[in-house]
Amino acid sequence: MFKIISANSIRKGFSALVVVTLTTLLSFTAHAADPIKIGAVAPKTGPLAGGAAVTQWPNIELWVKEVNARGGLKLKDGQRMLELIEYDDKTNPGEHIKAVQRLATQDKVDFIVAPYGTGFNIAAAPIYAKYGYPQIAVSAISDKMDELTARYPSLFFTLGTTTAFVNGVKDILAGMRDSGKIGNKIAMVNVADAFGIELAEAARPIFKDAGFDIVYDKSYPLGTPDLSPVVKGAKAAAPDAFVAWSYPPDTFGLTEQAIIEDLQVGAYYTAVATCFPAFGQKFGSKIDGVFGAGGVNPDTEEMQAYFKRHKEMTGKDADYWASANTYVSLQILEQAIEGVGDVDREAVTQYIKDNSFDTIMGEIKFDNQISHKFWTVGQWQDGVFRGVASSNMDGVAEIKEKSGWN
Amino acid sequence: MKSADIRALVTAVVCIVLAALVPFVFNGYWLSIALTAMMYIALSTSWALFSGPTHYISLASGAFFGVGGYLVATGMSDYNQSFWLMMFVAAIAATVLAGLIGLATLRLSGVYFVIFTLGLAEMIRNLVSWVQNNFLGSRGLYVLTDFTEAHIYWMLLTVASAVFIFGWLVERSRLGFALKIIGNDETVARHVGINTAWTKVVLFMSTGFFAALVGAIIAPRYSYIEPNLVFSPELSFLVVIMALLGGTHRLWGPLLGVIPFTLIWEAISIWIPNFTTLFLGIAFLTIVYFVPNGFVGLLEKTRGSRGVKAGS
Amino acid sequence: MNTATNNPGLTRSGKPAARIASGRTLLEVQSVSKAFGGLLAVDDLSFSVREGEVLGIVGPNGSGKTTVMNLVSGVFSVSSGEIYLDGQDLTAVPAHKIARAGVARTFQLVKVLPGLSTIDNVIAGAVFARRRRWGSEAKSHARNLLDRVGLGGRQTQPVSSLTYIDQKRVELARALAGDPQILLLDEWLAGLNPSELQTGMELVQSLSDEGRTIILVEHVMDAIRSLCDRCIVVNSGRLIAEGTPSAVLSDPAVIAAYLGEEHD
Amino acid sequence: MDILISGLLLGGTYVLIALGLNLQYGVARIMNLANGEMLVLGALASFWMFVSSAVSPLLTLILVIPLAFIGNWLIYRLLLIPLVRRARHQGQLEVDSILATFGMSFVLVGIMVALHGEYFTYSFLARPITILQSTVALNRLVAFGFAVLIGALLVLWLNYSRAGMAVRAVAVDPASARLVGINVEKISALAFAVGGSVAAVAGVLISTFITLDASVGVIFTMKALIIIIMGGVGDVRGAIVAALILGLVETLVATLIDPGLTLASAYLIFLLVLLFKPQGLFGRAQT
Repeated sequence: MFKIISANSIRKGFSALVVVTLTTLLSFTAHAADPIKIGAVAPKTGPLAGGAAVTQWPNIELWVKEVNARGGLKLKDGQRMLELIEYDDKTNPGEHIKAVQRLATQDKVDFIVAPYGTGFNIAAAPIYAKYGYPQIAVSAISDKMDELTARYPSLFFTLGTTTAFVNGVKDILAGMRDSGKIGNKIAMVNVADAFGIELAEAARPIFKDAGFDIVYDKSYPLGTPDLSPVVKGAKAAAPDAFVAWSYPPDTFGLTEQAIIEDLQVGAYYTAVATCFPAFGQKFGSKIDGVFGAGGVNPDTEEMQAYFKRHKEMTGKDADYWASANTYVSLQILEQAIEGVGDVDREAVTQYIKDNSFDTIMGEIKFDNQISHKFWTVGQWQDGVFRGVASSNMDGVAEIKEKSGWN
Repeated sequence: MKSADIRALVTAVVCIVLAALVPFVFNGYWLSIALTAMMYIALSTSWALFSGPTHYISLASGAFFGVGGYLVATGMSDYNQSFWLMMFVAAIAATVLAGLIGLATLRLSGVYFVIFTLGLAEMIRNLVSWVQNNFLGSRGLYVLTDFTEAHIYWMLLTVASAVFIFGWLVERSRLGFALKIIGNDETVARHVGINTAWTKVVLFMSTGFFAALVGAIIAPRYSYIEPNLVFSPELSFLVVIMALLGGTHRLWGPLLGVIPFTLIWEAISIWIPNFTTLFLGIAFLTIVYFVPNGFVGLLEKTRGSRGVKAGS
Repeated sequence: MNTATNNPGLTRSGKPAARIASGRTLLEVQSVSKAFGGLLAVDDLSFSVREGEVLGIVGPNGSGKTTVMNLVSGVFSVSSGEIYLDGQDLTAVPAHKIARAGVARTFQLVKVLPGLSTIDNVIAGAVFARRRRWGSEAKSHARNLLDRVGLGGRQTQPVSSLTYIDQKRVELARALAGDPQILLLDEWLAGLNPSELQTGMELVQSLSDEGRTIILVEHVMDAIRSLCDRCIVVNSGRLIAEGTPSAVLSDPAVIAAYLGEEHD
Repeated sequence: MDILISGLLLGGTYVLIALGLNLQYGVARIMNLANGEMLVLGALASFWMFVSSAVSPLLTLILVIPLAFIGNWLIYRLLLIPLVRRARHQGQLEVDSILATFGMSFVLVGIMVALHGEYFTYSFLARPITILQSTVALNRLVAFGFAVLIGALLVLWLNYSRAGMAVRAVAVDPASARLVGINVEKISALAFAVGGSVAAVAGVLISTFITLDASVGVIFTMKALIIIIMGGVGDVRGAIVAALILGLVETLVATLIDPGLTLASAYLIFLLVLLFKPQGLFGRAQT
């Protein structure tokens, strides 16, 4: 008897739950006096969560707090505060799409912060386009930008193409070679996932055309626990430069192994997460001279102020690359909304296309929805990760020679 | 055909027609929930066709799903093939793959099978990534089509309906009867003349086929395929859990698991976006502890107890 | 009934000895050995069974009787030696093919299919074995067999609710359902009370009367004496005696083998 | 030589990963899918102590071992015993424990994400050290040392103590163990708790040389399952040997063939072992 009762009560409880869900879902309606609703979907769990926790979420938090601290966005009919609605996409494209649908059709948010990660930006692009949300993609690099922007009229790219990235690295290495600092032998490794395969594939002909000899070219699976064979293999090939198209956990792992193995190369490059503050904290002075993807010019007043505010408001350090870009994308959105003076998404999208924006990274404007102003390579120099190669950025730092792993 | 069969058939047709109308009534968010549910209905039901009677817990759904998505992506992106051709190729490839895996592993006892299939998605992901990296090369796997969510939903509905029809046919066939016997006692099954290995392999191949189809259909929705995301161990678990939550000894059991699970999942994602995983876990444990025999079990128990009451 | 009822109406005593003696050899077991690790469970064993014959296999516990059954029905493959059924080589053939060739068996510890109804348990034996039936044909066949073993009218009952002997009857009906050429009964009479034993023996007797070929592994010596045409005695996996039940059971070697063991 | 040493060190890591689950699954019969999360939790504790108060991971161990023991003991007593009791047969317990521990793994991931959503990375003993002309990281060597120590302690405990004997008896056959007067539930709880603390210890040690995050546990669970199946369920020596073999093969493939094939090769050996020795390298033949 007890069992039957409990089964029934569970059933009742469950149907109650469903009813509550439905009513909650249906009860949102927008009022004119409401704050501007900003939606954000990015991973809080899953493989990309670690990166999003550094680059994406703190900047959203920072931006919303800042705007609200100064009384909201200035629109034609007065100031309006921001209200943030955030969802975890669990690093699952299906979940992401569902959450964006929910933001668009249920929460009826006014704007959505672009997703975190290349795959997610592309997966969500059709929905952004369908509902006309401007999507200022930050953490996405692709060689199909032209095709994608033609397809999705509200999609903007800010971080550069795969080829630009590889060219950045190539230029640095070629410059070092031509000035006699390194020879022409490159050891190249990549993580065998979409990102790494794409970059390695792009890099092979570019490096060869630049007269480099790729003496070691291997991939390793995502989640490899021991990267010492990779570093040992690269070392055995006696390269002058080491280039790794790597993801966060292995960026750390490769560098640790390189230090252990005392990999002596004139240029050492790891891709994503080299710019993370945690990278600097972990390795301290040992990584002086290490190259990585991205970069900033930390000397400008705006950047310094940004770093300070980031630390104060979120309790975390900004990274030395995409954090600033993410913040910039929000600044662009903010200026476009204020420029239009309304939450009219179509007008805002058009405004972004037509205008230039004054950001912490200087003036940004879009050419066919693509910004050509971004950092490609940075280098750790005395505890700061400085941009040393870029597309149209000011304040490119001089390359510092790397002297071992001390 | 018995009257009960006819009634079931009519119910099924009505359900399918109603389901097909969903995109006309709901758009956007509810459609994307329906789409997710439809995907899991197809996956969990085909999973239960094999695992229900045989009690082999297969965690291979993620692997076959991944094969589907990955082949469609690489075919369309790197070789300019049509979506339809690649969908077909993917389904066949996954079926063959399931056959090989089945032949190799279905002789093993249950636990080994569970663990092997758990790692299968990882192994295939590693292998295809390696092949792609070293021999094929890729500048990103894009699946750019003009399909809308409604199109994808209808395709999934077609697959799900096919799974139900297949399941219904199997249940009435010698194959289904053989499976039932195997599930009861494999030794007896062999001694009444059932080729147990073959029977299990055939059914396992069907789960591979359907999971790859679903993966292929979902690929255009993802637009950009990362091996890391399509070969998802989490998907394998969710398929199992939804099926078990519903109940695996009825064809429509998994359906009863998928729908509430999707709704609970959604509710938690909305209410507690910062602690989704934590509360999903708690919801999960609640189900395991309080609904041990799945919703079908719960339903049959209530119905049974009512019957007893009426009789007394 | 479309079972092979060669000589309906003939009682056991009426079964012509000449027919058995002249019956062709159905099962031929030639120098079969089976080793488990270092243990030789069956050691160079040879025997044959003629069509229509009831052969008893006796021997003390652990002597390898059940192993012989398992070798014939394909649970294990032989370590060496050959097995032929009606001239067909069954050595190294998987169990389901042996079943399809016409070897049906019951199990020492009764094995029913607990999730199926009583009649489905019997149908299970009819669908995949030597003579295959499906649908209504299988159903009526199974119903007849249930009547035959004395379970008429209990078809829809869950098999798990049946008593031990009734489960044994179901198992027997299942074994018969595929029209086997040869029936292996592994201690089918064990664990029955005296009246059940009587019923059971009558049932086996009637099967024999139909002309069925049966191998009987049994501890119940009364059953051996009254049911078997011929007996082989195994001890430690070796054949130690062969002949009529009465001759064999009075063989000094056999008595020695059983010494210290209770022979009921 | 390089391969041998790197391979052994990696194998040592795998020993750490697998031993905990081996006890939990082999003895308590719980296929604990939250085992990897327990490991990551240990890593998080170590990271947190190191970064916030500069406490050496080796000191953190002293704190982690008893906490993990108590935590896992409670999990077994409160959450798993009901499942064990209601299971009518081994198969059902397997299904239930897969479901329940999968739920637990979600809960643990959720808690860890809330505590620290970023990568757990810090530098501890990341110094090169040369043994037999091969350069290795000191932190890996320390972890290897602990793997040897833990393995040895477990083998000694299982073979030479009363409790260990009971644990082995339960691992072989819970029903018979009950008949000879062993309190199976108590022993299972003990094994589960010891297994859990071994996993947490593994996490502390592994975090000194592998960068982890809150969601990464399932990878460790998977590796551990492969190893214990390869070694033979419930057999500590088997798990150790299988872990070392796996480490050696992965390093061998990574060095001589292609690092891209390491994980695939690990699966291949696993498959081969399953096909040719389904009871595992050291498993008892099943009858």
